[in-house]
This record gives sequence, structure tokens and C-alpha cells, in this order.
Amino acid sequence: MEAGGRLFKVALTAAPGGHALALTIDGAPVAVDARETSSGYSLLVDGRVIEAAITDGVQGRTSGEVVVHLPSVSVPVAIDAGRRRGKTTRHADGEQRIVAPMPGRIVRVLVQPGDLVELRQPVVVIEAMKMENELRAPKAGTIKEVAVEPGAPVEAGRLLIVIE
Amino acid sequence: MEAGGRLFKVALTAAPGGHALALTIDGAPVAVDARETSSGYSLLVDGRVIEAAITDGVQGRTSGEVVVHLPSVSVPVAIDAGRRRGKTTRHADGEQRIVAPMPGRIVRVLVQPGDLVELRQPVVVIEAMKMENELRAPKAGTIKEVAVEPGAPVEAGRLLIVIE
Amino acid sequence: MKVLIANRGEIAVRVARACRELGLTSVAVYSDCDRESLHVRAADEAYPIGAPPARESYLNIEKLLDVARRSGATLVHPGYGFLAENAAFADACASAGLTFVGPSAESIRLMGSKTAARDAAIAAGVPVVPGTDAPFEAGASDAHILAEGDRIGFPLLVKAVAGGGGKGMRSVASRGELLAAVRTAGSEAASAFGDASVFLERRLINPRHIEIQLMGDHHGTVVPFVERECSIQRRHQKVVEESPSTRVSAKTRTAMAECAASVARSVGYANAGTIEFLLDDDEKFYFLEMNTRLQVEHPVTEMVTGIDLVHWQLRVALGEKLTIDPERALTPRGHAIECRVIAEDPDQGFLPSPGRVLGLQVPQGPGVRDDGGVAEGFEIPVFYDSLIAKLVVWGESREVAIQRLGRALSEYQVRGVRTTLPFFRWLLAQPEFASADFHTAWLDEVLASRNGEPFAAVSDADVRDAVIAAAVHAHRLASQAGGGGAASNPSYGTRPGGWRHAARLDGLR
Amino acid sequence: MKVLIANRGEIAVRVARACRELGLTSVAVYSDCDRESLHVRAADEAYPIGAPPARESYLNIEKLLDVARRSGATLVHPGYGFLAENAAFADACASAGLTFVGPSAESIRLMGSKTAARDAAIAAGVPVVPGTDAPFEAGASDAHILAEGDRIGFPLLVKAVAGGGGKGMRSVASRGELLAAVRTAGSEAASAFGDASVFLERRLINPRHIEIQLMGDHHGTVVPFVERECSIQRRHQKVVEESPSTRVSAKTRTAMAECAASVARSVGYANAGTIEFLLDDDEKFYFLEMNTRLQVEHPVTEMVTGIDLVHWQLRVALGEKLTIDPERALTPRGHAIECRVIAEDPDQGFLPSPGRVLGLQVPQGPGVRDDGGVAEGFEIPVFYDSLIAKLVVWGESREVAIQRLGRALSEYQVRGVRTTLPFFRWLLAQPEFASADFHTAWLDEVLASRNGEPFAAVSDADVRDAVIAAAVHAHRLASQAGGGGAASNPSYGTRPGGWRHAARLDGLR
Repeated sequence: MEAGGRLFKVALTAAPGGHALALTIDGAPVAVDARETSSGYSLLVDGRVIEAAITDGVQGRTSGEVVVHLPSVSVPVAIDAGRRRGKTTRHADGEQRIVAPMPGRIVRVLVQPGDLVELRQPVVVIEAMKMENELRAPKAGTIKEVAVEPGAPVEAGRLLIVIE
Repeated sequence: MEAGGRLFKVALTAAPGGHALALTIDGAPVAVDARETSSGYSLLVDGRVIEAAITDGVQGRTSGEVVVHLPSVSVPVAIDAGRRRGKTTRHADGEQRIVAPMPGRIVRVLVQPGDLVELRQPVVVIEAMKMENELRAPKAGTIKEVAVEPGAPVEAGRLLIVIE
Repeated sequence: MKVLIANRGEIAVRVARACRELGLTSVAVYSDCDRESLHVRAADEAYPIGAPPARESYLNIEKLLDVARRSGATLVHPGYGFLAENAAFADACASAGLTFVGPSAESIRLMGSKTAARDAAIAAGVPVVPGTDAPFEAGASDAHILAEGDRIGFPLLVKAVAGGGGKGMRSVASRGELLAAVRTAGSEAASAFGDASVFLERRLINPRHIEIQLMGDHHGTVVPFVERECSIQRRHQKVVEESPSTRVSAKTRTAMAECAASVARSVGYANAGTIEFLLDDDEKFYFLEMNTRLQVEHPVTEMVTGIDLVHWQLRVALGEKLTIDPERALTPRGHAIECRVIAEDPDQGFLPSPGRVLGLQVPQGPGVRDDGGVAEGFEIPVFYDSLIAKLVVWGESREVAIQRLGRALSEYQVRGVRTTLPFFRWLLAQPEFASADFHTAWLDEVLASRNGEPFAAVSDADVRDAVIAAAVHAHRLASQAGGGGAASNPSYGTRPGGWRHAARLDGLR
Repeated sequence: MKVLIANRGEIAVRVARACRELGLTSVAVYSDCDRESLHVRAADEAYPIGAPPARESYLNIEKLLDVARRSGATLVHPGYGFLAENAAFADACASAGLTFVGPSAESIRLMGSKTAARDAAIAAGVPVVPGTDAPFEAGASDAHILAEGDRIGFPLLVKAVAGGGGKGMRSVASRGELLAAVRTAGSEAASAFGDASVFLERRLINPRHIEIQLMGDHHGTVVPFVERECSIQRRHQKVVEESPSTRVSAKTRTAMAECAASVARSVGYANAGTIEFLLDDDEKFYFLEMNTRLQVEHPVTEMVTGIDLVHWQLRVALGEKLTIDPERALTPRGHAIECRVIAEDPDQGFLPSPGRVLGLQVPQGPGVRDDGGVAEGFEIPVFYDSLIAKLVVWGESREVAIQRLGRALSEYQVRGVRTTLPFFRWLLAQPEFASADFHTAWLDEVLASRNGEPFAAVSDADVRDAVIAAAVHAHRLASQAGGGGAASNPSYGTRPGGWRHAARLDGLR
């Protein structure tokens, strides 16, 4: 499994029945009392209460990524990360694609192909839900492609910019 | 359909797509805008808001009885009453079976076979959840059978008394 | 710092919330049928304590102390019920070096005896209901019993010294019934409490049950609060509580509060407690008993005074001085009403209705507080009381509180088990409730006279609406069964919610 | 009597609840994307009013009046936003014989002009921020503009007469920037409000935004309330509001309240309104503007005064006399804090995050009020503001309110869309928030200095817990796929909840 930027080797070593499960995480044993709830699981590990709701991740339907909602933080987990690894389009060190996070209208494009951009530099302004919102570069790099023009309406997920 | 002690003849006359449904109830047309919610349906009928949650009725799993939960009342509805009619064990005018509504212990049996009982006359006292509870006759009649003895532990649904 | 919560259900959730607010770690315990209970899921830690019957789990002192040791808890909050008024438990906590969040074992012991508590009240100069000065000796003669009855006058009540919740209590209308009542009350008390002693008390005509909340610290301060009105009872069990009482004038309030505080001070009382009084038509009040714990109905006091009683319980237990403004504690702001939402079927004589809560819709918005103990999907066990939640509303006036209660009840829905919600909707429509014209026997009298009519009257319009909903549902199932994409209704089945619902129905068929 | 609620989302739900409490029938309206919105489901009746864009539905006066006619509504509550401060709508309601639940069209018109409102304040003897007495003429010369700027002094603000929400506003640090700022603000105002006029106002250094709630009736009574502290703003949008303000002394409170009431009285103001002030470090205050409607943040006032503002809006509209005790309205009891839970991703610069709410868990228990507008399963539309709910907490003191807010936020969960909840958890930990040491620019400054760090820090322990949960989930799916009765784990799959959950996952794959 992959979570928080690293891989975990998880194995189920015993499920003796009832609600007790024995896991190993990176070789270390973990005993879990697991119950299903209306939204996910109620877990007990060494007396500690872990309430975890589960929803499908962004890529969940096809790739087995789920989001685990702990009471105050949500953590995406790729359940079968080993198998999927080669397929992901996210390479922190390679090409990065900026897509429209919601339907809206492009107000301004702040970069051109070939521009050098810094981490978190604004690259596109999109208007949605009555507000203008800046989209920023998720990494430093060079603009490889600008796929939209100002004034264009865009759907959620539409490719806007490619940085490499 | 059967609800509130009477039969309704319900037909779907049109489902033109979207959320609009046209029904007839006992021949009278009803236009419904129906949306599913997390617990049932949100309906609009002539501008009136009807919020209806649905759970399976007591005999729901096998016979199609559901309980429709309106905001302040819950109404059991037998969806395919015509077909099921002959099978029901509930005859207001015939034999009536009193079963344990919950697991518990029989404290007292207040009637014997052959006794005449009035409507709502106490017939059995069952102890459960730290309290003694009287079960009353759902109809006036004659005790046909007493199926338990004082002191006996009983499961929910266990037959206790038959009145005819 | 960790707090072991030696209880379950809504009160354990309530205490866990207070712990989180005060930066304390909460430790829950659970019996085998309670692992999925909300009180476990709301805590920071949780440990099993045995089989479902309370004596094997929530009443098992050794197991509780063991969890305290294991978890490193240093405080123990007993909630109400179970071991909350058990002096041996308070002693055992002290011996184990744990801080019991409640009064001393001595206070519990003293006030747990109805006659000793009565004596303490008399000693503090507080009026008591005329009665026998001491319980009858084991072999008390019929003549002695009859003479005492004559002295007190009829009607009267026979009460068990160790009694509570109406057990070991008999109402005696006339002299001829007295001896039999003393005997049956005694044997009932013996089997329920292991103590057969009973005493006599005059029965007031249609009194009100009014109680005064107290909070004491370990530095000699005792603060009394504005009264709670708890006269709406079914078989001696409170059903609705409110604050303030419409029948208590400011003058009587002050007098009752002073009496309550002086009883508490006279026994060196610390932490939360409540003194119950009966109030007659002339606004004369009589000490009834003291409860040495937090009450179920404490939220109504919190809502009209703005003082968090559970916070103070924990702070007092940690040695803090009470800094509550006594004036504020005694001055109600607006009006609060609590309804106990219980898994009982009011249409079956309030028969318990355990089972799985399939759906739960809790009211929100202004002036509504829900202290719940059950989450959707939970199977309400048969082993404990079946309180699902306490719905508490607040309004500027009693009238607004009642309007708000009506609104909140219209939003409240529990599916899968029967509850007292329809009963409360009915109660709200009773003129005696609107005018606060009731006494401790009122509800039982009204219920008896209703003769089993259903509480939720289903109108023809309701039935019709239900039939429409069922028809939509049947159509939905049919489209689903037909492949999920019936051409006649292409929009159904395209939503995750739709799929989920349909899938569930399939799963259950 | 029926009330048409010409709004959507949480405020429409809030008004529907008040209607139910007062025995009024609520009539909702909905655009094509809002049929399943909670405000429809919470109403007694509901009618469609057109396509999702607001100008085709919620801003379409003709359609709204048509629904009023069709449903037989006689009152119209506009909520906030949309047509709430639209004088033409108030006029149209009056012409149609409907009672507008708000001030007169004249009041809306007068106070909607920033300069006219400013003149009214000056006439009522209320201090205003030094500025130009009138907006610039269309062809005002550069020399005139510069001379006015010099007279007022720098830094200053260029503001649109018709402005609101930060639009048409420019901050000018020095003389050299003035002319360009006047021009861009003017053209922005022209396109946003159809009115290019702008004026100048001195910019106070690190002021607080403090506002006074008012309620007026049709019999000449105006009651001012204890202040709200709304200085925590992001880009001129309020994010957190509280009452009272730690920086307002009782003396200043009285003075501000008197000023606010005299402005309102001078224009014959009826119904709910709010006068906004800036407060400087010397506790000097300056009239800013008047909002002629119910504010988003009205609940904090309700929680510290116990007065239901929406009830009073409806009662006043029906001609009732205000019977609010002025002393009580001005005396805060305890402390209330409101957080706007919005579907925005704080980690993406508060980018809107529309989408379907897959799961919603709302905090309950003492001192917590949730005014929500969204139910589980609802698809938050992109067409309107994305407020999911207002979480309001109350505590005996600001300190307790903050503790309670922390607890409530720990219980709050919205799944499926990003929300501002992580931002509020972060805010709670800021020392400036705990000490109330902030001003209107504070949040923007802190956010700028954070440089995009995530608000919810995910610890290694969190990641590990998530991996454990995901492993359990994977096992659950595998047992399910293997026939629902894997021998290794016979207890899974026996519960309806289990089936449902698994079925849903299957359905989504």
C-alpha cells in the first residue's frame, strides 16, 4: 500500500473469526478489532479507538485508491500500490498536468510555453462559483504546453497546463 | 397495495424520463416528482413536499412489506398486497397470535385456554430490559392456546398465546 | 490525564465530550454487546469488560479498576445508574488511588438511606413529608404499624429504605390496606435491594416533583441551582423534565435552594448532587431524597444557567474551587425542556423495543441540543435501559420552548425500532402540558384514560402519501431489477446514492 | 399563513425552521439543480423557478412572485444575498400585495448607497471614517482627485458607491497610485454593479470590523444588540464571527449601540439590519455601512442574547410590536463563535470544491448549534456560494467556547468535497486567535506568510492508522468477493450494515 508518500508492506496473518484481525505492517504485528459502521470502520488497536470512514479516491474506481477519513485528517491510500505503480500519471519529478478542478471559465492565462515557473507560482485564473481562483504550479519547471485560452469555458478535469 | 387497513389500486401510467412519474391511485391521477435520498425519497406532489424514508417491514424480506416513514408517522405498506393476501397470518377477525416482542423471561401467564378475554386485557407479563411488561390482547376473543410457562426464557418472535 | 468513564450510552458520550473539551483523555469500557456503541466510538481509548449482563461488566468493580490500571486513568467518572451511587465503588476507587468524580463514599452511604437522608434534612431544618421517624423493626407488631399509620394519616405511602425507581413502594388509600402493603413492599424491597426495611410517609395530594441541582467543591462551597420540574412521570419514571417550574415563585426558589444547600453543607457534600422535593398546591415543599450523582436531566439546568455541570464535576474532582456566581446559578434564563427518546413502543404500553437502528435523523438548528448515545446501525441491546438520546430544547419563554420542541420533534426520526417520539408529539398537544397544569400522577391518569388509542394518529392523507412513496419505491425496484437502465426512466440509477440504496435492497431480499 | 422563502441553502432552512416554530407554512423555491437541496426537503411546499444561473431563478422577481401567487403565500422572506437588498424586489412584493420580511424599499435604497448611508450617519451625529463627501463626478479632473486624496491623507481606500464584498475597492498606499486605482475601481464597479461612481476613504491601520445588530418594528421602536466581532476575514470575506468582542468595553458597546440605533431611527428603519463599524486601537469607532438584511452571522447574536432574530423578523413583519428587553439585547451572556463550513479547499488557496457530499457527520451535544444547508448525498452546485453549514458554539467564556469549538470540529466530518474544516482546526491553534489579537488584515497576512503549507498536518501515526483501516477494508472487500462467507472470517457479512457497505463498493467499482 502507498500512503503519505511511502510504501507499506501489509499482510493479513490471521483472521481467526469474529472481529479480530492480525496484520503485519512492514513486518511488525498489529492486532485489530474491526467493526463495520454505517460509514466505514470502528477499529481498536491496543485500546486506541480509530474511527475511519472510507470513500473512493480520485482514481478509486479503476485503481483501488481510497480515502481514509480519520476524525481530523483524510489520507489517500493506494490499496494495491505495487501492482499499479507503473500506471500512475503523477510523477513528482517528471511531467505534471494541471487540470481544471471544477467547471468554470478561464479568466487569464499567466504563462506561455517555455516559461520557467517556480513552485506555487500562479499560472491560470479560473472563475467559478462567483469567484476568481488562481491555480498555482504544483512544482517548479518549464511550461511545456498551454491547452486553453482566456474566456474559454472548461469542464472539471479539462487539461489546462503541462509543466515539465 | 395495502395500507392503513385498506387496499389501494396503484398503477404507473407514465415515466417519461427524468424524475417525473405519473401514477393513478384508485383511478385518480397523481403527478410525482421523485428523488432518491440517502434514506428513501423526496417527493413533490402538487407542490407539497413529502419526505419518505423506507425500511423493510416486519414481513418485508419475503413478502414485500415496507414501512414508509413520513416525518411524524410510520405507515406499513404491503406493496403487492393482491398477490400476498391469502398468505398473511393476520386476520383481525380470525385467529390472532401473540408473540414475544423481544427476548426476555415470562414472569406470569394471566390466562388459560378457554378464557374469554377483552380487547387490551393483559394476558402475559414478560420481563426484559430490567422491566416487567404486560402484553395485552389485540382483540377480544377466546384463548385457544397458551404456548409458554412462567419462568421460561423466550426469544423474540416466540409464540406465546393464540386468541380466536 | 485520563478519565475512565465507568458507564455506557449517552451519558458516557456526554462525559467523553466534556473530557475532550477540557483536554482530558477519555477511556471507555464496553461489554461484549457494546463494542459498536457510540460511547466507545466517541472515546479516545476503549477496553472490554465482559459479558453483557451488567453484573458481569458495568457493575463489576474489579474489571473497571483493572481497566483504570491498564490504561493509566487517574480519574473515574461513574455517570448515572450502574455504580454511580455505590459507596463500595467510591471506596474501591480511593483505595486504588483513583479520583472518583462524585461525592465521598460517606456522602453516598448516608444519603443512600432514605431514613438517614430524612434525618439529615430534619437536622438541617428542612421540612420533610410527615412520616415514621425510623423504619419498622423486623418484627414490628401490627398494632404498632397501624398506630403509626393513624398518626401520619391516610392516604400514605409505604417506602423501602433502600428504594428507588418506584420499587418497594406502595400507595395506601385507607387503614384497611396498610398491613398488607407493608408486607408486600418489604418482600419486594428484600428481593430488589437485599434490605426489607420500610417506613411510612404521608401521601400528598397531586404534588409536584421539583428538584434542586447542587454543586459542591472540596473547599466548603456548595452552590444550589434553579429548580427542575420533573412531575411528568410514568410509573414513577421521569419522562419529561423542564426548568424552571411554572409553579415555583422566586421566593420559593430561594427557599428551596437554601434548604437544599444546607442539607448538602451539613454532610460536607462535594461534586454534583440533587435534592428532590415534593411541592403541594400551597407552594409548600417537603424534602424527599437526595441523589448523589449527576442526573439524567442535568442538561435542562445547563441550558437555563449556561453552566456546564460535567465540566464542573471534573474540575471539582481535580481540586478546583467553585467559581460559579450563585446569583447566576439561581436565575433561569429562558426555558428548557428535555424529552427522553427511548426505544419503547408507546402504543404497546411502552414495551421495550430493542433492535437495530436502521436510520437516525437528529434535529439541528437554533435552540436544539441532542445528547445521543446511539449511532445509525447500532443494535440496541436488551440488557440495559433503552435510552437513545435526550432531546433538549431551549426558548426565550416556555411558549417558545414548546414551539421549538414541536419543530424539533418534526425533524426527529428513528427507523428500525419503536421510540417514545410519537408519545412526545402527542404530549405536546395536551392542554395540560401547554398550561403546565400537571402533577406526579397526571400522566399515569391520562394514559389510563386513553385506553390504548395509538399516539400517532395516521390520517388518510398520511396513508395516501405512504402509498405514493411505496409506489415510487416499487417502480424503483422494478427498474433496478430490469437491468438498472430501464428505458422508461433513464435518470434513475446514475447516482451513487441510487446505486447504494438499490444495492441495499437487493442485499436484503 | 404561508411564507415564501426567496432563497436557498442554509438560510432557507433556517427560515423554514422558524416558520414551523411559529405555525407558519413555509414555501421553498428551487432552481433546476436544487431540487434535492435540504432547503426544499425542509419546507412544507416547494416550486421550481428555472435554470441554475441565479438570474434565471433566485434573482428572477417575476418567477418568485408567480410562486407566491400560486402557493397563496402572503409573506416573502428574502434571506441574505440574492434579492435581500434589492429595493425593486421589495417594491414588487408590495405592489403584489405581499409582505416583505425586511425593511422598506426606501430604507434599502437609501442604505444601499454607501455615500447616502454615510450622509445619514453624519446627519445622525455618528462618526464616519474621514473621506470624500460625495462620489467623484463622471469627468472629475486628475487635479481634483489628487487634491481630495491629499486632504484625506494616505494610505486610503478607493470604494465603489454601489460596492460590496471587496469588489470595486482598491487600497492606495501613496499619492502616486491614486489615479490608476480610481480608474480601475471605477471600471470594476461599472461592470459589477452597473455604477462606476467611487469615493475615497481614509484607510485605518489594522482596524477591527465590529458590527451592531438592530431590530426595528413598525411602531417606531429600534433595539440595538451586543456587537459582533468579524475581523477575521479572507479577502474581505468574513470567515469567523464571534460575540462579544474582547476589544469592546461596556462603555464603547453602549456608545456604538446608541449610534447604530440613531442611524436606524433617523431613516425609520424596520426589521433586522446591521451597522458595520471599524474600531481602531484607541477604541474609537467609525460608521462603515449598513446591511439592510439578516446577516449570515446572526446566530452568534442569538446565542449570547437568547433572542431569536428570525422569529422577530417574521413577527415584526406581521405588525407586532417589539417587546425585546433592550438591556438584555445589549448584555452578552457567555461567548459564541461561528465558523463558516464552506466547500472550498484551503490547501488550494480556498478554491471552490463543488461535488457530491458522500458523507456528513455533524457535531452534537452541549453548546453546539449547526445551521446546515446540505444533506448527505447532495451535489453542491457550482452556481452559488458553497456554504455547507454554519457551526456555532457557545461557552460560558471565550475560553470555554474555544474548547468546545475544538471538540465540535473533532466530531465534524464532510466526505466527498473539500471543506474549510481543516483551516478552522488550524486557526484554533493560532496564538493570535486564542488571545483575540487580530484585525481585518491579520488573516490575509498570516495566510500569505504560510506559503501554502497544508492546513491538516498528517502525522506518521495518522498515516499508519489509515493504512490499518485500508488493510481492513481490503480484507473486507476480498472476503466479500470470495462469496460473502469466507471461512476465515465468518462474522463479516452477517449484518445489514455490512451488506450495504459492501454492496455500495461493488456498485461503484
